[in-house]
Amino acid sequence: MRMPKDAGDALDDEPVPATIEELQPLYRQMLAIRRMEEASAKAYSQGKIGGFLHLIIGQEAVCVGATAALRPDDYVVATYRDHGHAYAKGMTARSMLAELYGKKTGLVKGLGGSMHFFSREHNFLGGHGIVGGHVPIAAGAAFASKYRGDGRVTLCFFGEGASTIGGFAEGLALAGLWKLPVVLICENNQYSMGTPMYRSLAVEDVSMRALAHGMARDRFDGDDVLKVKQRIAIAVERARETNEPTLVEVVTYRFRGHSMSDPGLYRTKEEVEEWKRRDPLGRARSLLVELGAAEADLHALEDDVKAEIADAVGFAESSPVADEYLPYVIKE
Amino acid sequence: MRMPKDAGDALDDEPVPATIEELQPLYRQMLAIRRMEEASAKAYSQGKIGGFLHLIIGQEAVCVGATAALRPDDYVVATYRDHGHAYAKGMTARSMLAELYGKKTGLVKGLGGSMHFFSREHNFLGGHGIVGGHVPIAAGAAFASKYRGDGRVTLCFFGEGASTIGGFAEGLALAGLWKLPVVLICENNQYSMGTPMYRSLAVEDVSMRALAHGMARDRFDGDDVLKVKQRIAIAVERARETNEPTLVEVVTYRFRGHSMSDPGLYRTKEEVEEWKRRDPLGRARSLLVELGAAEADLHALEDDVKAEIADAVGFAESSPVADEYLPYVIKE
Amino acid sequence: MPVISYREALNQAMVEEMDRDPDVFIMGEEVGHYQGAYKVTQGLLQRFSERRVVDTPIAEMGFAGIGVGAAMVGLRPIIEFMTFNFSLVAIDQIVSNAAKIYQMSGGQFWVPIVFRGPSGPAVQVGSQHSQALESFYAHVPGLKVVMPSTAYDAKGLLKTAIRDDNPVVFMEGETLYGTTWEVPEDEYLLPLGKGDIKREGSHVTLVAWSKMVWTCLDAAKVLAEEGIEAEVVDPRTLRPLDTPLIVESVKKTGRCVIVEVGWPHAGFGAEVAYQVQQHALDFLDAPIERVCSDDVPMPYAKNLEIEVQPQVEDVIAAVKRALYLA
Amino acid sequence: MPVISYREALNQAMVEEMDRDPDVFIMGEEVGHYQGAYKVTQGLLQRFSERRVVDTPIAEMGFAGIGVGAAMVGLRPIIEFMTFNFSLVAIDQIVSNAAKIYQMSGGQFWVPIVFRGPSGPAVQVGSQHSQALESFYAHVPGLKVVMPSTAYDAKGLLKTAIRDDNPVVFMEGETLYGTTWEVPEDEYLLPLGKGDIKREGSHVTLVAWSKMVWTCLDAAKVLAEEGIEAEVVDPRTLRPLDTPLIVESVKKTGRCVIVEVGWPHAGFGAEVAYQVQQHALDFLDAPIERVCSDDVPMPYAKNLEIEVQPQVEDVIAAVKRALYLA
Ligand SMILES: Cc1ncc(C[n+]2csc(CCOP(=O)(O)OP(=O)(O)O)c2C)c(N)n1
Ligand SMILES: Cc1ncc(C[n+]2csc(CCOP(=O)(O)OP(=O)(O)O)c2C)c(N)n1
Ligand SMILES: [Mg+2]
Ligand SMILES: [Mg+2]
Repeated sequence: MRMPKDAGDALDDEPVPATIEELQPLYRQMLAIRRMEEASAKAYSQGKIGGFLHLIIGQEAVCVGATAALRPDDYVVATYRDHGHAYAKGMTARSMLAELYGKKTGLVKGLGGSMHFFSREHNFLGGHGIVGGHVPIAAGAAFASKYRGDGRVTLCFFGEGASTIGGFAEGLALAGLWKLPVVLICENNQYSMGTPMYRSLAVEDVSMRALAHGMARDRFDGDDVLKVKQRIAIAVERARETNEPTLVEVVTYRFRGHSMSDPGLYRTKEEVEEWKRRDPLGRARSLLVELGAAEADLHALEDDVKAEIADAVGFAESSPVADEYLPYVIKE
Repeated sequence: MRMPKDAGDALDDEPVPATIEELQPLYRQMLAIRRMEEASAKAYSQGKIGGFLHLIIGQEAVCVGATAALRPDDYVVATYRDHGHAYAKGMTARSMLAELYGKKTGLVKGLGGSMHFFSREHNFLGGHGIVGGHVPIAAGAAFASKYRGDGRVTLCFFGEGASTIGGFAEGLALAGLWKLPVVLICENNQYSMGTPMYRSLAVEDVSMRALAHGMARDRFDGDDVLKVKQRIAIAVERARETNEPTLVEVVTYRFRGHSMSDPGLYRTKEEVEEWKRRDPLGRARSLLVELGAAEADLHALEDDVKAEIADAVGFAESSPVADEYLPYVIKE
Repeated sequence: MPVISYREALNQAMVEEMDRDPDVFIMGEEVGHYQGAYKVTQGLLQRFSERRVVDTPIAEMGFAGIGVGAAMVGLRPIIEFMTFNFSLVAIDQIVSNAAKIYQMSGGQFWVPIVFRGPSGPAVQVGSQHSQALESFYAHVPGLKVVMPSTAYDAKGLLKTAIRDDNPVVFMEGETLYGTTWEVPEDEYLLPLGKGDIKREGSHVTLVAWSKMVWTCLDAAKVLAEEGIEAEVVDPRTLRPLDTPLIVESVKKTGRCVIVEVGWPHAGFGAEVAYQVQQHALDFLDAPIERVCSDDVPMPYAKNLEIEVQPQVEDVIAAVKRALYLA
Repeated sequence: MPVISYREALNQAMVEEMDRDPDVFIMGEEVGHYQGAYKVTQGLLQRFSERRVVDTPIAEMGFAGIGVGAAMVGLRPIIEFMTFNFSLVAIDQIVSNAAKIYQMSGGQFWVPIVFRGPSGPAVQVGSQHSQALESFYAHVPGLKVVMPSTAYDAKGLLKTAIRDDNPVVFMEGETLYGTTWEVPEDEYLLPLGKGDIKREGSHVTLVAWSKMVWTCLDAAKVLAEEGIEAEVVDPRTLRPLDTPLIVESVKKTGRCVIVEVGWPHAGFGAEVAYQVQQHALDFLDAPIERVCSDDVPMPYAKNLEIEVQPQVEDVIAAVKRALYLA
């Protein structure tokens, strides 16, 4: 398994305080995301979903843990790999699957597809397709919060591959200079498409970028959903109380290819298997059992998730196709 | 005088070894640059030169000292504030003044003007007008040197204001990742146009950007021409021997406005006067005298410079106007 | 009616809109303490404080994107590019984000933002600083593109642009800042998408925007001395384009000369020509002529710079070609 | 003659030129170890090693600029954009640097570089990934812009582009990679600036490039059944444009329909229309028609995506309008 050069601190196993009450809903969210993505992968292979489909499977703890640290009025800005973030922020599996199917009932009326989930109701400022281009947008939402003093915080997610692009650098610099209440979360999943970190980064610790901007930083294991929640909460509070931004790097791994069209030949089966042993869902479930959760309760939860996703697939299948786009070009 | 927050190390007064032989030609270059720029300022106010004219007066030690550390086949890439760099790299005052006058005999045939000096003969890859846009170009020249193994080194100059733009960030990241033989020299002259450093940089030490890219860095007083030469020589040797890039920040000050159209109202007379006491020319001349240079020799040198610039002005004045541009759009 | 400069008109528009709506703010390089690189934002910092007049570092992509994000959540940013040449490092934010978010979000988020600044060649600033990029922005659905030629138009259109819920690319003429025009003291707004006849005439239609309107008016004066009455149509916005106004004029005159300061090939003038021939082919007594800068990067030398750009004589010559007088 | 795919043709062009000239190298995201996001660079890394097949981080502005710098000192870079949508973050390097350095340096430095990659809408990839930006690049003096429609053209033009001493923007059809055409085994080069008649006909001229050539050929087949013979003119390069070829065809047919996959307003088709009316007004029996995508960001849903883009029926309808049959 290839690890970041100084992953020691990042992959520490310091336990964080855990209760069933806190963990179980997070586990449920992660599971729903995974089942939803599995369902969409299936639909994709049946030709019912088209275009690019970037699955987050393996990384669920990051979006779920981080979003759990937010208030509903806080903003989230994500990449094209946005299903998990959207679900964690409150969007329904129905609306998302319908979107993937290109249906009128989709989250964005069938206009955006997998990469472009948005929800005004949930303060979800989008899934974005241009690598790094959304980081300034997140800084902008945070700028607005500071301008208004509304106490909101913005979370911005991006990959380690995005850390080399100018949009990220400029968003980071401005957030640092102006002290904007944003938490920049690098989901370091070891690869940008087929490129392993060591071919894209001279220093395999993205959080170090914070140093040159006088910005707080953190770096930790992203497969432990409670750890993510608790550490992101610190950054969120920092932003809320002092407007200070934080650059956070969470170390994780995607189990699937970059998108559905990527067979992922650039890594070995062993490597993938090794990381799967750190599966955030498995870890959370074991911990729940350890904490005394009843198997029956967990099964009930799992059945419930199954039903939710089956319902969502049915909804997507039976919804009418998208039927208009002209009204959504220029706002009158 | 406003100083960078941690300027201590930068503005140390550690003396560097000095001899008349080494210093005198550098003093001559600095003086010629200053006289040439004064002549161009005069011509500008007479309407003989148009457009933007960014003078480097006060910063002569940087371009002169740094370029002195090069071989003739090494490359230099500069900004719009490029007169000093061009002269130091070997271009004549005649060709430069004629260019400013928009004459056929100009360095680039009257097509580029003050901001766009280029010389193939001198491996001078241009003055560039888009802030930060030339940093990747410098990395590209260095890439070519590494590709060919030709042992050349590229110097790239830019301002501290450029350090927030994406072009710089990407050039830096790629140079660091691929270990390209380039020395990135930030001429920190305290201002980007009317913006003092504290309004553009969260951390007033641009060289810190190197840390996140595993790159060597240095930071020092840029008004001591010998120090510049000796410290840049270290970075140049590093690049030549190992291909390793260096990010260098030199602390300096421009005595004039950003360009001829900037009255510089954003800083006090006292501040400017304070910095003028560190005038690199004055310092070099005093040191020459201290080292035993004869006043008569210095006067002769100064007269010689005066004659050189007067001749160049005459040449520019009497040259025919630029007369063609069509052949220089597409190379046949 | 007071006569004020184009620069003051823009300044007044921003002051009035910032007074009216606390969500409007301006952001850009040197807009505050320096009072604007071209002094368009003079006095704004003093009036509205650093909160609403935001000096930025050199990071166009970053602050353009900050504007987009702030606009998505309800602010109304005015983003100043020191010149539109520098918008090229930020164009992705305009084209991929600002223009598309309303659509990508299925109408849930819109982006009420103005990107403004000087555009087109100034004087002897060389090829990297002398570009007329309007055809880029005019091409992109989701944007509106405004290019006022007079102080009056500048004020009324900028106020409307600031109130518009869509991203507006507002390109000012760098060499127009000092030009003056009558501007009423009472508040007024001008609609985007409506052109204006700057001079009536019956023999030939000149279509021009921004600075070239002035060149056309000068040419029209000379032509009038020879008995040729040119109608000067200023579309004022290039997207949406007031095609009917242009077409009606050409139907009347039967001749059309398009004058633009940019490069010819795939310039915006081509779109005007397409529309004219599409809607008025049978009325055309001569091919549509185009007067543009030469198809070259702008040289520095003064004499060459003049040679490259459309001059009054070039417009006159084109009119004569269109009238078969040459 | 062997029949190979457009993808293979491009691959052969690069292999041959890299074999021929050690200064040619390729750089871009996933061009090496991954064998190309669209497999156009398949096998190159194995053949030429990491020195000449350079995988980059995600930093288009950076590596495009590295290409420009390397080209200035004599290398001949091929810069692959994963798609041309991502060229927007690098466009300043192309427009402000690559296109202008020959001029700014008074002819001392030139920039022999190819920027290539897929362009135009693919299938259901949404608005940020479905843009046809050729009119941007075609506008800029100092650049050449190539948009081949067939494997044969792709190979011959790419080889020429790599040998050209100027920056060439080489836009490939993402949906053409799998299409096949006869390609000779012997080396050949095709000149930039020369168009090609893809089908002869006498009743109407269809002007189209890249993928739309295929749409036009399909439409021409249907039209032929109705006795309408369409001539399909493929300019192949948009800058320089083979205006004479287009004009001659329109002079023969008297009707012109331009078909492009991009947005209409200020699209490249407008330039074609300008040239046609300028040089053949008296030959036009009907207004020049244009068939484009709708003037909207591309929706994701399959049915809407088809609705938005020019289809064979749309071309047929436009031809009938031009023939006053509708
Ligand atoms: C500017 C730009 N360049 C290239 C791409 C193509 N692309 C999409 S995702 C991706 C890899 C991103 O990697 P990373 O940032 O690590 O995120 P991950 O996909 O691993 O979540 C690339 C190269 C793009 N969308 N935008
Ligand atoms: C992308 C871009 N934005 C803005 C400008 C306008 N501009 C020219 S120089 C300058 C200030 C640069 O400051 P710095 O980098 O510190 O260099 P200095 O002028 O002090 O040498 C600005 C904002 C530009 N040329 N390019
Ligand atoms: Mg990644
Ligand atoms: Mg500076």
